[in-house]
Amino acid sequence: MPAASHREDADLTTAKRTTTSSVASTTKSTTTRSKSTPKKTKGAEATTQLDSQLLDFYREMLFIRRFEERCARSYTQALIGGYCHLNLGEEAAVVGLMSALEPTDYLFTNYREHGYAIARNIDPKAIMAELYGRVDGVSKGWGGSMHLFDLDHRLLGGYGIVGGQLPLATGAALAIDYHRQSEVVMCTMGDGTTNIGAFHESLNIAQLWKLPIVYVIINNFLGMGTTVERSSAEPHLYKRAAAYQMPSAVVDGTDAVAVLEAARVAVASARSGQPYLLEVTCHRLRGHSVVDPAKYRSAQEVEELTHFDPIQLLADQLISRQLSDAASLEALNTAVLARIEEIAAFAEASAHPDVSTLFDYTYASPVVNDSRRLPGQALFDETGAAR
Amino acid sequence: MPAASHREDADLTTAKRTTTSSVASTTKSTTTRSKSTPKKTKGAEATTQLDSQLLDFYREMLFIRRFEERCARSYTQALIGGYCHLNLGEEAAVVGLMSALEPTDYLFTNYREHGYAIARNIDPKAIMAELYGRVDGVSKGWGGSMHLFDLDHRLLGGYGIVGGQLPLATGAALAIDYHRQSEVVMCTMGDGTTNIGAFHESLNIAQLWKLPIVYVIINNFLGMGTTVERSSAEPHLYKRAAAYQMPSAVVDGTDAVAVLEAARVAVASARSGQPYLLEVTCHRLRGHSVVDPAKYRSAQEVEELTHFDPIQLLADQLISRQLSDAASLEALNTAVLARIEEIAAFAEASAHPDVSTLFDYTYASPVVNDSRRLPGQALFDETGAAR
Amino acid sequence: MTLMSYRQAIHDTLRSEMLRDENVMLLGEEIGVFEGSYKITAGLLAEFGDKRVRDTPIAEEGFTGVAIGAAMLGLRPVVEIMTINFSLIAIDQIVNHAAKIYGMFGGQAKVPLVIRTPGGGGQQLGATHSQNIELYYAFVPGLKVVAPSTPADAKALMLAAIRDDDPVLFLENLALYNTKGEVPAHDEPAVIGKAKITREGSHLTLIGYSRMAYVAKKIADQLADSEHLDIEVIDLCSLRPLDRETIVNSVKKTHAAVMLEDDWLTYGIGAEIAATISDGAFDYLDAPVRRVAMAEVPMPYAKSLESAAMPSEHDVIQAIYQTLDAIGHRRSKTSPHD
Amino acid sequence: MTLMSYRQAIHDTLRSEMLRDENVMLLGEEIGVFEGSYKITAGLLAEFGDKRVRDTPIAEEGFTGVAIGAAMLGLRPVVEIMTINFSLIAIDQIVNHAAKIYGMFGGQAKVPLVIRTPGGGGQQLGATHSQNIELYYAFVPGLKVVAPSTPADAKALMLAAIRDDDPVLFLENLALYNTKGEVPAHDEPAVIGKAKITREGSHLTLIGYSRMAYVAKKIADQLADSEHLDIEVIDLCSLRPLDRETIVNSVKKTHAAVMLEDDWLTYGIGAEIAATISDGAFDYLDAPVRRVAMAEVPMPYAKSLESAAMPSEHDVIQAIYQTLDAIGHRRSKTSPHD
Ligand SMILES: Cc1ncc(C[n+]2csc(CCOP(=O)(O)OP(=O)(O)O)c2C)c(N)n1
Ligand SMILES: Cc1ncc(C[n+]2csc(CCOP(=O)(O)OP(=O)(O)O)c2C)c(N)n1
Ligand SMILES: [Mg+2]
Ligand SMILES: [Mg+2]
Repeated sequence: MPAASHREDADLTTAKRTTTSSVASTTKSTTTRSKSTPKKTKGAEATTQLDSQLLDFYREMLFIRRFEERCARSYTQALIGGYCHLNLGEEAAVVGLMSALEPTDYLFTNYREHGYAIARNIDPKAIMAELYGRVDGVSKGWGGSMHLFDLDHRLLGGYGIVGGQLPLATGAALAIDYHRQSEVVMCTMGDGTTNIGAFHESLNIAQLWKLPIVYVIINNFLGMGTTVERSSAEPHLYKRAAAYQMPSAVVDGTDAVAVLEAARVAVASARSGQPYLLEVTCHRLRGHSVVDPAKYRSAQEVEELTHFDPIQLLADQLISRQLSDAASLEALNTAVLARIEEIAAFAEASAHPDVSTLFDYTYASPVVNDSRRLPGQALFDETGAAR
Repeated sequence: MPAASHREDADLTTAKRTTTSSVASTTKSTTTRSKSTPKKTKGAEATTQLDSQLLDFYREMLFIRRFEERCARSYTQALIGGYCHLNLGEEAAVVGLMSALEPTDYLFTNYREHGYAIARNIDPKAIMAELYGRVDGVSKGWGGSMHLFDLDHRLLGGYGIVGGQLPLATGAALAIDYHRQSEVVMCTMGDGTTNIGAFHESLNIAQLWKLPIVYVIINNFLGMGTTVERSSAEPHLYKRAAAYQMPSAVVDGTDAVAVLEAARVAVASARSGQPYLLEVTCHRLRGHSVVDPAKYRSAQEVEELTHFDPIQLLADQLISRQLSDAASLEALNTAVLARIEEIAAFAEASAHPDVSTLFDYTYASPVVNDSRRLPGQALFDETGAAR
Repeated sequence: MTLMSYRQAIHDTLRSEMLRDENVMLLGEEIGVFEGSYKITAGLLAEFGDKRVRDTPIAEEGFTGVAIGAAMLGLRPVVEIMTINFSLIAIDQIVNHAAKIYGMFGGQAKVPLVIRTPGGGGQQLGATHSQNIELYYAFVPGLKVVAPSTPADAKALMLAAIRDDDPVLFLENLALYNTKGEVPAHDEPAVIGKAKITREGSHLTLIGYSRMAYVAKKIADQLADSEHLDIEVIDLCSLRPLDRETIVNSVKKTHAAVMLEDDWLTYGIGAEIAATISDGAFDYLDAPVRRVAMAEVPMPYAKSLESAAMPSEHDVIQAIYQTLDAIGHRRSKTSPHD
Repeated sequence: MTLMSYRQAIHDTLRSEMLRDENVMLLGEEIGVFEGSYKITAGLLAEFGDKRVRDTPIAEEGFTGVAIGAAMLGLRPVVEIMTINFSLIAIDQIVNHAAKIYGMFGGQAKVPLVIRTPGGGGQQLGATHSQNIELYYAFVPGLKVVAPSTPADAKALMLAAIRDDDPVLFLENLALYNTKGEVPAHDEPAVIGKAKITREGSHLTLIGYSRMAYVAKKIADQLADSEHLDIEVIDLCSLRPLDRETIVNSVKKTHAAVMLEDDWLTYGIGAEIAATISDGAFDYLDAPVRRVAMAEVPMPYAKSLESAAMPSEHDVIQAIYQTLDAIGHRRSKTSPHD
């Protein structure tokens, strides 16, 4: 969950609610089906707890939403460079998944990861500074939007090569297993990523060796512009786990509570040494990256997207169940926006990395004869020494 | 089936028989189960036909067996170089599979492919000459044991990179489909090969695009020394087709007739535009390659292998059903051995490729400034021209 | 002649070749419905249908191999690999299969395949998305590698690549897509394996390929105008085969060379160029061949660092002057052991 | 000192490092039950168990990536890729991940990983199994590439590689496995990035790495005995970082160099060596740097063709003599423009 720094705002009323869930386990599941089905909460205490969680989720999701929208703006202002992929539409999935992890668990993800970093409690200022390519960024400005990393919060990277994170995450799980530790690795990926070889090799190895890992497919039904049906011969992606005798499930990713519950089952399974594949369905509300106008979507399709906006859905729920009201949500929004401005200001004020640091991160071990030549320099200096 | 050149021998008696089959289709199969179940043959004519097929199979299998044994000897005599992987134990699978193909169908296979080349009717002299690295070899001596190729017989290659043939075969099927032709591609691989990324990517694409291809897993239960259980999280390999909604089946590969029937179903499916995965189980009677003493096998395991020797099984069947007798089989064996000697003599007499041909096959299109420098030559000749 | 962008030249040539030969078809990620990550294939799905313009799953190894196999049976696929960085997933199919099939089977099967892929840094895409690894393909006998720097060459080399019976890696460059130039109307393929002198001169030979050939020409023209320098510019055009004679003959005339490249210096493309010149023009060279290349770091995201890591125009000009100085210097002295 | 084979030296060092540090573990295809395709890991499964000696599925990309991820969490995996040819399937994990993780995330995670893999032709393994593609790794900042030619160096470099916090590609060679040499008992790691002068001399500098460093030393010793030639031999030992100064200083002394390599000439490792010498020893070099390298073809299977494609000892000796002749020739003349 996000750092206090951006959750200190707003004061929402609470009221009764029931959770719904849409988890469908596969037959191969070694975890019991019941664990992943909704629990009806009885008694005021439990209800209050759940209600407050729902409000927490809303705050966090809204924060991510506004953060991402700000990124889009900063990108068009050329304050952010490279590619920039947003979590718009994925916020419920993000918070549900991250809430299922212990702080000591590890996360490997892809280039669409700002929200995950936020939900892992990483300081959003450091995240934004990274997107701006500044020294205060989580990766000191070396990574950018696609490559957030924070060892302390055990976010072991966003990765820009589709599928690249899967073997790495599997290896991290091997290291945990090797040391008989109790952490779990979660490794997220997109739907399109299930078609690449690394997916197959990784899941097979994880199941063979019984590694503590949860693979999560964020199925937003699109690669860049290619639909799941046109890219995956088995479009029910969680079913692919059968090829490795791995338990799996699918859950509605617009419902944070459902995601949390499904993720808990998955994480518990992994922690007990049985890897797990969880598919989380949701909808990408905008283009693949900030610059993609998504012309391949029909007007009707775009229209329908509003029905899958997890923030809107949760706001409606909060209001209809009288857990909050329009004014409180608006107050929250105002507070969040103010906080985001601070964050953006911080990022913009942060220094650009100095050119003198260019050769600082090629190697971790001291090294002789490493090249430290700048592009304009001759290979040998005046004294005849090699650069 | 093998060329007349090596089947002209022996004259076996024929008698009644029934075929048995052990095909288990997966539920996903779009072809009907009945097609792959044994057909009881009634009436003398059909019986005779089947019986004579059984005898053909035996001749062909025995020929492959003796050919492979001769390869092992030639290898230890240093007449064959490189790696040399034999089909010993796989003969029934080879002849069953190849009999299901039309001469115009295509075959892609791996480095363990001498038997397939023989069963595709390629002149065994040209095969042996290839293993000897001579000009009369199917690949003119450029390929060796792992890289047999014959365009006329539509063997589009043995390949030495595990899994390398899968995307290629899939592409050949695409070309067939592109031209709306009716050929089918068969692509064989080992059990260990199902764990590599190319397997996943290829099957997914084939099913997505409904390509006319049959993937065949020759499951001999071992990679080099690694068992299927230790390498494949789903050891029932045909079940992996489910990850692509592809129909699949498994068949006992020590039974040539069962293999033929299962392969016919698979080929028919592919020809109708539904790719298919067929697992054929059999046992590798010797080491992974000629030089492997297979120490990782227990004495008991080695002992038990004799029960899975398809040649022995078929000989027993022929005799017990009075389709042949010991003397006839022995006569056949003698004839085959004589023929193999001729083949080896041919190979040994064939010329070594001349060094002047070294640069003949780098490119198919004429090319300027291609390097034709021999290792000892300077980059520029005396006139200053580049080599 | 028509003025058009490098992007347009590639697009138009793909289109005209598809019209000419129905065995030419396109394969790649997001080339159809999405119209290509860099919009090279815009409109072609609508025009030719999904048989000839095929969106693939994200499976570089798979779809590249599929194209190779299809080529073995006579199709002439043009594969798009979204950026050259992703080609590392497909490289086994390219190097161990496409490059080997003709030779390994004794000349029985041809692989008439084109792999289009852009390289180039400078877009703040970070370490994994900013590499220039054409070296990996230029190193391999059995492959041909071409790297046009102008719209006209893009057209001529694309025509040649598609009509060639061997696998050709066609290197594009993100920074060139929007550059413009005159493109002839006729369909005259280039000769793969030939370099081009894009500017004649006598003071020094400036060599580049892809983006750096563009930069070389631009700077040479500038320096001619502003400083009356007479620099000869060579655009390699083809990295394999490599046209050593054009390079060496130029240096025999100018006595000095500067090599520009966007890849890392050590073991980069320029190493072969420098070695070739130092060998073939040994008696003519008056100063070491100067290489201007990337700093040897994983490319940082931050603009300040990325700019420092990449060769700038200033770097190029400085290298030219220093080399000219060295020639002048040397011309008046003898070397220590002479 | 103990006389042992190159194979034994690697085996023993792996074993002693596993005894020293329980984070050292082995991963690869057939390294356990099968005891390794080339038997480097024989006996280690029995001694250390399957937690520390792990047979993997045939999935080079997967298990190499697994090792990288495990290294990020503090294990020190030593991966065996059966031959360097198969590394092409894993190269995305090596180049886009192992080499990038330290830099791309601003120095937060180290990747203390060793990838052991043999190169080498000459075994009639054909086009896809006979390649020398260490260039692909030597080209990449973020990786270190070492290539020992003797059992003693194999030990010292393996110690250094395992104890290094960066990903190290450890190049072995099929033809060296059975060669023997004295190996010291002490555990003294080599310094990665340093070349070695394995024979001092003044007539000419002969350079190689891996098998070709072995050949270089052997031939120089022979020619010293039989012809009283005094050849200096450099074993590069490390391809990245590259020890340019040792090379250049040697040539400043000898005025001539011959580079031996088992890879293809164009863009091969020797291109950088030749370019480096031609630059750094420009004023000292009396003849072009001669490169002895593979013919540029997909390696044929047939023995007659394979032998013709690979550099022979005769080729090396001839290159040495021709270079010595050229020096003599040049010493008595001036070059055309001097
Ligand atoms: C190996 C590789 N191929 C292609 C790309 C280009 N690319 C970046 S994101 C993407 C689509 C991924 O789709 P999906 O896995 O569904 O994730 P999403 O972006 O929808 O979250 C592609 C093709 C890449 N980065 N890496
Ligand atoms: C990519 C790759 N990795 C490893 C090897 C080495 N190798 C050759 S055969 C083999 C085992 C293959 O096992 P399987 O697929 O079961 O086929 P089989 O040999 O049993 O017929 C291995 C690991 C290779 N040739 N290519
Ligand atoms: Mg997606
Ligand atoms: Mg097997």
